[in-house]
Amino acid sequence: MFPPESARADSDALYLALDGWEGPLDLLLDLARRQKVDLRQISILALVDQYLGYIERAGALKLELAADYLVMAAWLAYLKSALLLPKEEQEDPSPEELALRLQLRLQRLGAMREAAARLMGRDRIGRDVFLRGAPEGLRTDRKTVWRSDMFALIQAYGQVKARTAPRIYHVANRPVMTLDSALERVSAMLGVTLEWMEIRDFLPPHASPELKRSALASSFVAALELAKRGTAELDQEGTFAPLRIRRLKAGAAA
Amino acid sequence: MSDQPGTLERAVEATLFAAEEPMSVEALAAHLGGLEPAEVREALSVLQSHYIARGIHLVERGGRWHFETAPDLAHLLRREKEQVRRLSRAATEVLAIIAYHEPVSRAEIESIRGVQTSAGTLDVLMEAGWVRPAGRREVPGRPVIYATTPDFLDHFGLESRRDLPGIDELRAAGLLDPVDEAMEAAMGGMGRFDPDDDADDATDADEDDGEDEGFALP
Amino acid sequence: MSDQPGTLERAVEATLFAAEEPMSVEALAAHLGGLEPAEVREALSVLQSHYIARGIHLVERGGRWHFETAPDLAHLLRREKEQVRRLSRAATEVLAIIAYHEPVSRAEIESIRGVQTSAGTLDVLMEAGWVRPAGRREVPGRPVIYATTPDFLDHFGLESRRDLPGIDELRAAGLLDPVDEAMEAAMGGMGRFDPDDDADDATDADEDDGEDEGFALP
Repeated sequence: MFPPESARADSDALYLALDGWEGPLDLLLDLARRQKVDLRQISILALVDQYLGYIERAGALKLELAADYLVMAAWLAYLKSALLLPKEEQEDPSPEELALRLQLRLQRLGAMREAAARLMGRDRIGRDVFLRGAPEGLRTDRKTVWRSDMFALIQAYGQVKARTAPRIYHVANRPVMTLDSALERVSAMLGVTLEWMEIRDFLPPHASPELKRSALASSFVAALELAKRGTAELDQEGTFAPLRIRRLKAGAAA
Repeated sequence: MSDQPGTLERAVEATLFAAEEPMSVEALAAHLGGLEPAEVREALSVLQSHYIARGIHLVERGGRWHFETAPDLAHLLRREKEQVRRLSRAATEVLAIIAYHEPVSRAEIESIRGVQTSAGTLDVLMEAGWVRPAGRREVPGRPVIYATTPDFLDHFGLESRRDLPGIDELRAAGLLDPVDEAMEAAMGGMGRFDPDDDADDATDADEDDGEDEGFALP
Repeated sequence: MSDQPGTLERAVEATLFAAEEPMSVEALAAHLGGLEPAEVREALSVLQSHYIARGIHLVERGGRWHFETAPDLAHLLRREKEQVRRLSRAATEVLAIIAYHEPVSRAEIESIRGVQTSAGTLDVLMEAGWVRPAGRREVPGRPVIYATTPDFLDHFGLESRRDLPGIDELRAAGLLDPVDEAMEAAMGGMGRFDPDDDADDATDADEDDGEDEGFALP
């Protein structure tokens, strides 16, 4: 494989470089590269032998080998024997397919390794090219521009004034019967008879509902007033029953 | 073209560009591998005249050289982004009160408005350049009093404050009609009820912050 | 000199000189007060050719523009202490795989490298700002996929991913396709797949010890 004098150096290199390999595929790629041919033309059998050779020597030097290196070694040993077997005894996938797959993987890893090297070799910022050491920097200050107009201004002022102006309240003129007129009316009607009368009978017959309500309230208060004066008496048979009223005979006790 | 830069010129150019601090002629000469200061000086002078018409200049300050933005382009470094916002309802009221009553103290503004005025409202008016502090009132506590500025007249298209419509004119225009206000209140969200208030609802909400909600019909 | 720079050219020059980050055409146009991107692009192109011979260059990286020192002056500018992060071999390879294959999942990276990727490796690349998670692959397990960033292009002086060294050749050779696909392609042409292919004998004989089972893809 290698001239004897370099074999010695190679095993040292292996010893020194074990940490450097990124797994068995990486080691295989490294070995394949030493065949100094295009990866497409590599001899898989030779590669297998080289790998197994390295692993053996590493074992002889009592180096701790990570399990995946040994797994790869076992697999390669199997691949080698399969490649050497007569074709008719081969299983599916064929060892040639396995070998091809390995070769394709090595090509891909090789391509990426090379790409990485070329990438790292580019003119890199901070190493080969430099940015401006002390840029002034760009700043964008936000500034608010306020907008308003005359109408908004005087409208606002008008509203302030309106809000705080002294207020005068007007109560709209509603149809009512005042207490005085109810008193007069009830007294007059009570004067006509001594019989009990319902308080509803005192209401003006053709009044609007609003006026009737007012008249009812006023007439009730007037009835109470007359009872208090001792000129009438009130009677109700039950809660919400019709309220009745009649004139007290003069001199009778309240 | 005669202006193909020389090697030393390019080297000085790149070095000053990348330098974190201005560099003296001696520092440049040393950095570039022990050149004669005179050579560096010459390269600097060629560079300086190359950049004289450009957007960046090569300048010497206190014996040290550096690149900087051309002075006439300094405005590009600090760009102002203008954002137009409509004055909030609360701020408009305060502004109107100041305009009609100036000079007024904050307490006076509040007593006229009938609601508390947040500090931010006056700040906004001062930021807008329409209101300025105009001394102090010589009463206990010596409160700051505020007045409008010439910018205020400008923005609102007024020759002078006398051009502001008087109370009678406001009344004639229906602007003092309490019915408006009652209706507005009925429609809810006093601060929002502004036919001109197009985009800035959010602003108003920020500014008013409940302030205007504080009053109701007594 | 006849090439008195135009106003826009000077403005773009000053802005990019002062900027702390590379700027896109759109960002420049906006910064300069809402110009048409086409105008800015034209100014950039004039500027770029102005600087081509100088000690600093105007370059586009991933759609963003900045000034940097001319690469041929690197030897003058390299500082005593290296400013560039030194990447491990693993990180370098992972970065290349992501750049050439993006977006890729971790499992895909591992299948190319034949080895597990330590968590730290991706972290280093993400911390450097060169790699970012770019969503998930919609396959069982929904693995995270990774891609490069504009900063990656910037750092390595690439205008776009198309400028990745050798990417066209790699793609043409199928070396960016997964092994399975390449297998299928190769098996499709099994007829030509002959371990005893005599074309290679001469080459192999040099290297190998006679036991030549070398086979090659046509």
